[in-house]
Amino acid sequence: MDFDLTDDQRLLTDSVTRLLADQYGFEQRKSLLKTPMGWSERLWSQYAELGLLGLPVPEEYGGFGGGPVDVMLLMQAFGRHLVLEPYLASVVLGGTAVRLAGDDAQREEILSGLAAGETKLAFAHGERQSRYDLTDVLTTATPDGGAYRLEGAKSVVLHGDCADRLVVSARTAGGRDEAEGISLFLVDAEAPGLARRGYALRDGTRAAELSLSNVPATLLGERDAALPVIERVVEAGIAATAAEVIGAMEAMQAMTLDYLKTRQQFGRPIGDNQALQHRAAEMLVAMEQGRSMAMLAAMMVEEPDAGERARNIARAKVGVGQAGRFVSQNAVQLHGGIGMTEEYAIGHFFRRVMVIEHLFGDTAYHLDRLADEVE
Amino acid sequence: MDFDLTDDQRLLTDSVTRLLADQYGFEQRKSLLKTPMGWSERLWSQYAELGLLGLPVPEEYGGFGGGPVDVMLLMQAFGRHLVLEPYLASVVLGGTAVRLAGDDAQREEILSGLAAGETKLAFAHGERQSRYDLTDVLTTATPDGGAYRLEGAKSVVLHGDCADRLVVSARTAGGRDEAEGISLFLVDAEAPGLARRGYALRDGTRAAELSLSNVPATLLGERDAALPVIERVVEAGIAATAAEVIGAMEAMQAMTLDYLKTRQQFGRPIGDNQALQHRAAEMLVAMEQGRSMAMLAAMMVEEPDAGERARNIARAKVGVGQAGRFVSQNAVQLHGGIGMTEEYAIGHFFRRVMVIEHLFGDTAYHLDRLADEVE
Amino acid sequence: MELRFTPEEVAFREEVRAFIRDKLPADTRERMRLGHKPTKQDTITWQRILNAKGWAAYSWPKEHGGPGWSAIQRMIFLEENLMAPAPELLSFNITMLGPVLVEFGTEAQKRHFLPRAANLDDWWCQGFSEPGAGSDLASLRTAAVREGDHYVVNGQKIWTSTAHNADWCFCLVRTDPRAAKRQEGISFLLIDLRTPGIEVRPIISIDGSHHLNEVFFTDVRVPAENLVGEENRGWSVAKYLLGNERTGIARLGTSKAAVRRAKEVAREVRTRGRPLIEDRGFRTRVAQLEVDMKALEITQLRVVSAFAKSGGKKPDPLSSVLKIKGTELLQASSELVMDVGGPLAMPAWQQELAALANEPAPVPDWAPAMAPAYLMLRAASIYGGTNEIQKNILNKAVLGL
Amino acid sequence: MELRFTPEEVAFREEVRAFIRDKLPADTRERMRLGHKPTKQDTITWQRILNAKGWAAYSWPKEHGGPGWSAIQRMIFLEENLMAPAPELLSFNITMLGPVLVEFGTEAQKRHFLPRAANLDDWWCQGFSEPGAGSDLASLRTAAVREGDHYVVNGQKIWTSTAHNADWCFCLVRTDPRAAKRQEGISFLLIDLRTPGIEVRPIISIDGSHHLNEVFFTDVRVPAENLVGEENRGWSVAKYLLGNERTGIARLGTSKAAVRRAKEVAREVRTRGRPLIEDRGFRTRVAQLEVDMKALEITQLRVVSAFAKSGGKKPDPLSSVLKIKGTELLQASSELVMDVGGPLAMPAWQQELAALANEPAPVPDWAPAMAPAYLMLRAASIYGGTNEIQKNILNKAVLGL
Repeated sequence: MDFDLTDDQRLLTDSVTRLLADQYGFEQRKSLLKTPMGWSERLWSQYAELGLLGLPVPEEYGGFGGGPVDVMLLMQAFGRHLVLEPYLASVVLGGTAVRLAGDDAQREEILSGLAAGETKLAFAHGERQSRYDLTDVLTTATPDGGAYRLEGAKSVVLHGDCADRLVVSARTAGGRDEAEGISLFLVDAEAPGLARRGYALRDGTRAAELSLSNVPATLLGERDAALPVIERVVEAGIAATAAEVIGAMEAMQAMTLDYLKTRQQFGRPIGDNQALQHRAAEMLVAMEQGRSMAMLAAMMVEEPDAGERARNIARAKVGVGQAGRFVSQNAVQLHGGIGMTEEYAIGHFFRRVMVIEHLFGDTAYHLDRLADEVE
Repeated sequence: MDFDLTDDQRLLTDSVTRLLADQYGFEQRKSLLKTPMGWSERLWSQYAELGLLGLPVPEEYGGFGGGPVDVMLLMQAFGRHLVLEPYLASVVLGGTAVRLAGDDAQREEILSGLAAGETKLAFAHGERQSRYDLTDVLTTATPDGGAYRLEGAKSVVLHGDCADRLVVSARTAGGRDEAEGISLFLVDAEAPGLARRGYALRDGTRAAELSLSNVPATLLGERDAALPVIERVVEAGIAATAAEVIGAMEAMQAMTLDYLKTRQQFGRPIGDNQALQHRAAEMLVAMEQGRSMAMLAAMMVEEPDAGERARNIARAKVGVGQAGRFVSQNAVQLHGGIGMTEEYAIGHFFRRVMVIEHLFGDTAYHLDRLADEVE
Repeated sequence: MELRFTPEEVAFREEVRAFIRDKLPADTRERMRLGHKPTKQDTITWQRILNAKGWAAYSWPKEHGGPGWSAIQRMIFLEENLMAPAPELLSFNITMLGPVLVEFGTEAQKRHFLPRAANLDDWWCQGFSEPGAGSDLASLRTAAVREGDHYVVNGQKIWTSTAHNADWCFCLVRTDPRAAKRQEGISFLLIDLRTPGIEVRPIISIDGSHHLNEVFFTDVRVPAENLVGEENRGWSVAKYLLGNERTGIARLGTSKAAVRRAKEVAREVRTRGRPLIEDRGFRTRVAQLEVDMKALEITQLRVVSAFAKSGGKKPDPLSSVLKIKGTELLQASSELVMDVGGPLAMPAWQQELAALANEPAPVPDWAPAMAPAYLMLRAASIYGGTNEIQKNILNKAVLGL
Repeated sequence: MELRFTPEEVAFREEVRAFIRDKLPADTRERMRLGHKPTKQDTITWQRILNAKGWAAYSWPKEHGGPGWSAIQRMIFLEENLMAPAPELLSFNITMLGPVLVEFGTEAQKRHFLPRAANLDDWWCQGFSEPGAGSDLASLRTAAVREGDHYVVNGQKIWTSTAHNADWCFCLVRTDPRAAKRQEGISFLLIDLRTPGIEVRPIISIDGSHHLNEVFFTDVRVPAENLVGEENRGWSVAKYLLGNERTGIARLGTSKAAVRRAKEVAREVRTRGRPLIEDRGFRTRVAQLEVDMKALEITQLRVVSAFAKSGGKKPDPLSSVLKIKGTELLQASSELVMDVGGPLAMPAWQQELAALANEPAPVPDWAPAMAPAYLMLRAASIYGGTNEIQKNILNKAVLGL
């Protein structure tokens, strides 16, 4: 048990913190939001140069070979600045899927491209009807020579509009809700029959609806047995976004404290109100409890015992979800009217936390899973 | 819709308030607690003289013919003083059972005695294993000539130690959890085979464990079909104790405000702390919401539509239970150490509210019933 | 004490409900059923339908066009309107300006403005808040200097809801900057928004909607006859306005409609392999909200009755309880709706849908409206005196702390 | 950053668990399993067993009899002891008096008192609180006047836990009533409770138990050599004592044991026709508590590690987070236990059971202990600085508000 950063980790956070302080001011971010793509290719290249895109990629594929704690530190920094680039979608979700399921050639090709900033990935699993159920897959894959053809649709695919390669799940056997019979495929963004409609989520990050009509695809990993991989990809996503929420909470807490100290009302700073002071203290308590849960998630991503891993990551999702909701709602409340506006940063953090809570299963969903396991 | 008291109701509350202000100081109550019976025969006679024991008894049996609102007002006053006499057990529970299920002769005999203060009743339904399930009855009744013999045990029978006549439920048909097959019986306190072990609950009120071994009993109401009566008795109990909790909350709120205004710490009244002021305001909000729910319960006790009645009384139980828990916990908290002691009144109110929450189904129990009905 | 509605009250509710069912335009109804906000035209059309029926100025005295209802009837009417859900009456016109003019207005003001307000011929907005003022209203600085038969207004208002839709604005302005107390020296002015020198700038809210504005006044000339009440006594007018009957403050009908909507959609979406409506956690959450809404419904009846009993003179401090619980329920019910929406509630569909021509919408029809209310209603505990301020009011006015 | 326990730490936990399993006396174990408080003798016996193993003075320096554990080991040890559940070490002896004597005591005091405290040969209690003082400790008034080689003590202490069991009391007394600041002029005295002039009066708690006391001092003569630290500098001693390592402050093991107990009994009782353990609402409540306990467990590790890293010099202000969340969980878990108990938890069984001779108990064996912890733990958010005070501390020390 050791909560200190290694020298490498300190170096990592320092350089990322410097980069973002310099490049990711709120106004800079707002202009990015107004671009059609909604994020910066230039910064993406800088992330590649800094080795961030290869952070969790094994060294043999040109990566840094970092672990979940490194990703946690990075995502936390990203959360503080509401970074818009497709790191979660591409490196965490897509990258984890390829790393876990790909054969040597696939890993070599794709992960190297990922680390170098040449390939962007997306993870296309959720469907219109599936909500949070990982086994609710209706998209189908039919063998076609050595490859497959996909038919169906995928919904709210994070950064699915800009990815070069898509990891797509589809049924090769079984019916809706069955755990067996799901497979993963690699689909080229330019593949015939693939239509993508990109849009912004409420926090400004991008996603897409995919429609797949006889789309050529390559199997990624074992046929019919992709569910365990999908679960681990989702777990990696939960851990990464949990860290992002911590960063967002830190930023909101700092802004709120600043506002309480400077905003005058009835001739004194509103932070003189003990009721607001106590609220701030409760936000701190929630944030620290949430931070602990984000650490738990990071600690568990590589845990070999699947039950232990799933249980604790579900707990982290619940704990971080509740902390994030409490802190973000109160950050808006303590800011008053200005917290409700597009022009002010708090509302952006608020919406990022809201969107994250509704990715990978919301608080109620994971609490219900945990209730199953009470014994 | 009219929230004003009638003249009769004003008269009732005035006279009860005067009596209790005079006779039910905290020290007077403490001495009552130390007596073996745990309450005052003398006051019981005074209640009879004031017509309180006959309040909900039909006029033809010497009662006042009052309705649920009258009982609400009385119980609220009782709640303010933590009255120890067996009003709930005898008049509300026992009286309602006899009124609803008894034939003319039984009603004439028992309700007249009840109103006159000559007969005390108790309602013996719950069993060791039944917790809050009204259909979980294992005690059995076997016909014996024109009467019956009871065999079994009853648990936490409110004021079962002092009652002269007991209304006891038993199975005449069917098995555990079956709605059909439950009947009610009248049992004399002196009946052979009846053993009573009286004890105090945590709030100082009395209850008893009954064991029944071949006890002679008379059928009260329709055989095999007592469940609807039992439900209405319990509903009357919920409404009455809801009002009692309102009275208790009023008393706690008043004591807490007084304490906040007078208790000095760091050279000023602790009520100068805005955080404590806001807590007091939240207690007020909870109390007012609870008060509304106690009114709802009173309004619904005589509602003919059984589903509407059950649903709204369950809502009242939940609402009052939550309000009572919040107000009583915070009343203790704001009093600090002294609120934790037997010598000080707050802790007694706290425990009365706790005991009431665990009578007739607790908050979670009724919320679960309501969840069944969501549509 | 009689805690049930009288048969007359029950019949009245039925009448209101039937009227709304029959007369609410179909397109408005459908938009609102899906949880969207009404358009400007929806609001105007509906208020005029109600006004033709004699119901729009529901809280005004009969001689000024009110229907002469009891407090309970007013409450029933508002609740049914919210629950339908139908567009709300424009509160600036009906619950704010109207009663103020009835109490303080000149005959000419009454004659001209009241019927137009009832019929929404003029859309009013409220110019109270200023940058830096917030809950501390009395620190306002927008100046009005008397020059002949005009006031010349300079300054800035903020958080001005619907100013971009509005024709007129009732404003608090400082007419005597040297007054001894900050509350003195304030006046209440009616300002035509078409007057030169006024600029309305949008403030976009976190749900992406344009509802709020900044309003800038530069040498705006306002005829002196547009002063309401006496010069420098505008604070009393504002206090009267804010302390007015707050029947609708809890907006319970909106919460009820939201819970109903959540249940409808919960039948369409699944969780863990079954319809969400069958999920125990969801059902329990709904049951709890229904408990809290029932309690608030009765609390509201109590406050409304007590207010009516007092002759409508003294605002019940318990209306702060309505505000606190009402907004908590607005927020909790809109949160439920958002959670039911789940991932499909997260895209900012409104922009996407606006960009579509004849393509099929990439989303179920329920999805676009599941999150905006959650976002927008975070403001419910901020506007009209934050919930923290409401607790301060309870402390002072009820608890004596 | 390595967030998993080392193999050594895992092995250490196993060692502690095995020791407790093997050595905790069976009757103590059974009493505690059922949720009862340990008897005085339970506590003494168990502390002596731990002391014989070298574990009782777990936080003291090695040269004074401590085991030389790391902060993480200390935390593991405490948690396993609470979770067993086994009687807690007497904190007055181990976490309060011991470290104070190590830091401030004379050689003679150390030599005499430390081994006796570790072995519970002396049962200590704490004489800090006074009537009217509460959280405002510095307003204490109990006076100690130096007369030759004695102090003469007059005054009153209150909320003195276990004073009726105790042999000695460490007290804060006022030795200079004319000091400029209230914090000056206070001294830290060790008082033998058998000294003439001391009267201990019970305060019965709302769970019916005798745990607290008032202690009256009338012309009590205390040898001057029982002064700890300098005269009039007792405030620093007290601050050291209160700011000491608060590894155990969250008492998480107790919450864990309570949730475990609730689940055990939930298998035995029924609700709505099935075992309570199968009730979704119950399971969800447990799942939520397990989430919160897991979070607190990690927060605790973080605070303990940071404290250890700082060389144990500076109490982490985040320990207020441990206090707040720890007591919230103690209260929530004991509330769960009470709710599981239901109606059978409501009788004041302890009096009844005490009155029984050989009759069968009128109650399942789990019932009597289901409510007392709920009642008693309402104090958890009051003692040791109320949770409101903890929030003030966070505001000042962390948030700068």
